Amino acid sequence: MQKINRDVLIDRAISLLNSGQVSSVLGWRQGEFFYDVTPAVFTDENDIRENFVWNDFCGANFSKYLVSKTKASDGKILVFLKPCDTYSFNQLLTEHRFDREKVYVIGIPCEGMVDTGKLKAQVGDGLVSAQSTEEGLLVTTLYSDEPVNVDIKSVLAERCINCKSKKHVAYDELLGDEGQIEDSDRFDEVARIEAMSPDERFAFWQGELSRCIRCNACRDVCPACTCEKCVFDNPVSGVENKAPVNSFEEKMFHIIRAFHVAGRCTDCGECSRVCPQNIPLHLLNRKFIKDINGFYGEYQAGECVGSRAPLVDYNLEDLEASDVFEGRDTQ
Amino acid sequence: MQVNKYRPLIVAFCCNWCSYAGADLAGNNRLNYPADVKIIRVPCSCRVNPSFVLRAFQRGADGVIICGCHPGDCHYTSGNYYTRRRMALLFSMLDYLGIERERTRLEWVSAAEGAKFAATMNDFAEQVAALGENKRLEDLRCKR
Amino acid sequence: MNNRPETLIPVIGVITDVRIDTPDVKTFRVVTPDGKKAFDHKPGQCAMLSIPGVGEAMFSITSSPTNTEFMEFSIKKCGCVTDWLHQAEVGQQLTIRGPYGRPFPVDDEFAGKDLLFIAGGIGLAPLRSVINYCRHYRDRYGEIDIVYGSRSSADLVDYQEIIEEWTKDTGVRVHLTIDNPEEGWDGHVGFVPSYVKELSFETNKTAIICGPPIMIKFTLDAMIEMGFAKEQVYTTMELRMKCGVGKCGRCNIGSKYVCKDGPVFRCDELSELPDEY
Amino acid sequence: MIRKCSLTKLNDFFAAIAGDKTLYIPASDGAGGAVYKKWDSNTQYLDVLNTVKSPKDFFFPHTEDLMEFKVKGKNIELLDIRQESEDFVVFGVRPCDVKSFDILDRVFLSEPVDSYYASRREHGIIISLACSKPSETCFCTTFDIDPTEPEGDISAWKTDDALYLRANTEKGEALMALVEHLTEECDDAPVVAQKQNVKKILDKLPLAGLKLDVFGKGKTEELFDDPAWDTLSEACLGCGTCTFVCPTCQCYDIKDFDTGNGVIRYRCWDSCMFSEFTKMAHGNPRLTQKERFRQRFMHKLVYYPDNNDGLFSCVGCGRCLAKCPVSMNIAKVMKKLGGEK
Repeated sequence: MQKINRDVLIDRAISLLNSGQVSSVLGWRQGEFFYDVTPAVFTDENDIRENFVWNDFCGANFSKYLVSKTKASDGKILVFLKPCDTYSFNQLLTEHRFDREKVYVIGIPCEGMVDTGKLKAQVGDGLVSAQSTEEGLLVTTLYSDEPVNVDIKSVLAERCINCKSKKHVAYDELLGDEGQIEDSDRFDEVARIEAMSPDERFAFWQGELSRCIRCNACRDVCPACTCEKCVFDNPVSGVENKAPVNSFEEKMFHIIRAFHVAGRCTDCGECSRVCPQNIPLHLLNRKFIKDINGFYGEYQAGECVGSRAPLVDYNLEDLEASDVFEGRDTQ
Repeated sequence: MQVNKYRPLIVAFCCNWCSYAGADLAGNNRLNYPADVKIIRVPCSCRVNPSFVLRAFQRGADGVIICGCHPGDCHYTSGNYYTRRRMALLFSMLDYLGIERERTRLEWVSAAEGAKFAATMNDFAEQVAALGENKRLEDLRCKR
Repeated sequence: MNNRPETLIPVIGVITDVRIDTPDVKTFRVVTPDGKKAFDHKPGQCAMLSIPGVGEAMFSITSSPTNTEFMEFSIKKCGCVTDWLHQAEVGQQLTIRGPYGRPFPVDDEFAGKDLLFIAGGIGLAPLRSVINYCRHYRDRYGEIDIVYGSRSSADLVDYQEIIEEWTKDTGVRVHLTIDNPEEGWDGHVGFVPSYVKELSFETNKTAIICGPPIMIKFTLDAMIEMGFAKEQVYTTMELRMKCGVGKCGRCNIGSKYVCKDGPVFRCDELSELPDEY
Repeated sequence: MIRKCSLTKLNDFFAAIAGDKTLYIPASDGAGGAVYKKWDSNTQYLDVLNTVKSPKDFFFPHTEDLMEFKVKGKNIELLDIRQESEDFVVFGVRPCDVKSFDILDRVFLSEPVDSYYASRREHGIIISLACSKPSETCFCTTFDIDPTEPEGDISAWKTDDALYLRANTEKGEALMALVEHLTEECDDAPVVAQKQNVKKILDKLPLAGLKLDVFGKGKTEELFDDPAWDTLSEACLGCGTCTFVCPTCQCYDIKDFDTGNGVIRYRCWDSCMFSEFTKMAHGNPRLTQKERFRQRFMHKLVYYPDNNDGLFSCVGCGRCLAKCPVSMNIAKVMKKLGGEK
């Protein structure tokens, strides 16, 4: 259950809208079911009262929308950001992707978001309703006579289980309590893969990446992917392709995409959330983050505005490429 | 005489200001290095985008080596420092995906180091030859 | 399998002549390797030309169907495929498939009518096949007026043919115009839409317009003002295409596919479609 | 006439078919989803409602090579690499997906026939499977599809203990002969019972009342400039998820790949949601995501019906509802434009 109630958000949004401080509100719109919320721009008080939602299914990170929405709007935009979203927000500001003056940020605490896939795996298909309780969710389905009690921890998204920070690194106003940078086990899975033999690693990634359908959802949702024209869409780039023709193309796309955001990826986990094939794409990004931390010192993208990303920086004493594998002799 | 001995195809990206001249020097000094090494001249080692490395593998390379100026000697002051970080991360990522780490290398070779150039290429070619054909980053279409 | 017909599989063509028309337009003559015309077509139809490895693109066939020996394509240099074609030499092979699209109704609606052709720039390319078809069967049509404008005299496509052949035909009047005055040009100067108005044609003519979208728009406005009905005016469209047969799904305007329901549209048909072209 | 095969013999049933023809069945993709896999004795049948990707792949693959060229100097040699498809069987195709083949047929089998598609279609044998547990995302009934009465060469119903089979076509009859020793004649009471149960669920589905009134033939003018497109499309990322999981999306791109020793011309799925879908040298008629978003839904709900006697190009399988990264989908579009929300 989220600590802040939807009504608190709605009241703030409406009062800011009515006072003219903001001209629109970027928030989550109720869908057909309890879980399919859509990012939306609200400008109308009644619309907000009726359709604005804040619950355990509001996973979408709004930061990237600010790039296009601030361009399209003359007035200020109110945006609600969860702690992990604020990192993407800062990173986009660092890269001068939108005008900070046009945004009013309300930070909201987050208790983690539910992965609907996990929920379905647990209670079965045919989800009808879900009610948040102290410990979890009370879910009804088309095929169960009684509501099923679901432990929230068992259905949280991977990125929320391994939440790196509940601290807001950017806001104009904070609702509720400020959180802390968390001790997270987010690199454990990376370490587990590193510990495999090369053959196992190859088989693991071959299996995962071969499911890719090249829908580009990971790229299009990624707050770090804000190029006007992606190399993979550009016919003269030499690497343009829109089909997972074979295992090479699948690897090419995902390696290069992860590399392009290396050092700028805040580990918000949107790529894995949106992947229709459930490819654990965050494990590629986290590998880069882990390596960067290990090779060049701890660095968290988006922690502060204006920091220099590790790949556009260097030290005279940097590790040599040949020393990368030192101490890692799994062959 | 052994026929059809497997010969690896090696792509070497060489910086125009150092290792490319180093290769020249190796040639002038009649130093041998394998003919399987195909040199691509780049204005600076930092011109080598990670996608170039992958493209080389796609097009049939069995090993890719990037040669640049020694740290501190970059013609553009700092290009090779960026290369160092990029390639360290890229090589580590390729390894993470289960691609043999011996297929990639970054070396600093100056224009005066013809001997080092030849030795590096000999060593790298041998290392790659020991691995055999690149199967993990191949594009079967290019082998038709 | 190989006995199943497949429209996506082209035939090989050879460029047998390259004519430089303007600084950015060249006309290519294409035949099959054994010297024949690749296929028959009707005026206004298109063909897919491709260079393997570069890409495939749709071009209108500029030569008249009455030419049974070869096909010609007037091509402006503006993208990947056209850039490549512009550096191609005589003898270069390419692939060609077609013909695609609905042709101009030269044997039905046009028959017996006075025809007014209006073209701007490279817009003459698709009209040239109709004009030459009508000239060939001169007795089937009434008077023919051709208004053709371009940025400058150097940009007039097929200038030679216009001067040496078209103007000498009986009952064919050619009205040339260029956008800006230049030395040695004693013809009309001005944009096509206003020139059309100046010429104040009888409104019983059937008109065929092709050119840049903005020119078509203003010319059409001018003609409606002059008293033409949309039903009298034809134009030909162009959108991105991949298959040429209404399957790849990208050249639609509303529910019409330009590749198979067009490229020739009557303006009243066009105004029923959504404004997305 | 209905025959049944005990579920204890399901593997023998698969083996009998696979002994004669290549067989594909839904199996786990290892990540919580399902995928059609080629059957071998290790393949475990996965009883799921829908596979992540639709079975349109079997007839209209995600990518396929069309032809090859060898280029020498100014000369081009064209190689026709087409090969007649071999007979294959797809088991477990849901009623909505079976209907999607009809929608694809009208595109690919209309003149000029697409020989690549036609060959596979002629050699494919479909064993459909009626739905016993529809999901909340299902709305096939909106498009007059009966999820309890699937089409296909053989229709199948799966109960707790048996698979009930009915051949609908000659191809189906021939396949039934292959498994005759594993099946027995039976009455259809269990099937009828299952149908009744499912009908009850169908009435309870959240999207059961989805209406089509405002869509269909000749509705372009009413719908094209509807202001709702602005708000509907505002969250759209422009990715191709909906398109690529959709059983009826059929747009494709033709591209050339230079292998270094020849050129392969291949075809791959394309999406009208992609920014460069209609991009030309001189510009793009669909400049913003709104136009591209509108195109996809107008195509399914208006343009396709315009060209195909009112048939809609959506089968209500619910894949896009489940997979869209921003949860914007055809059901929401239909409700909004229908004035419901």
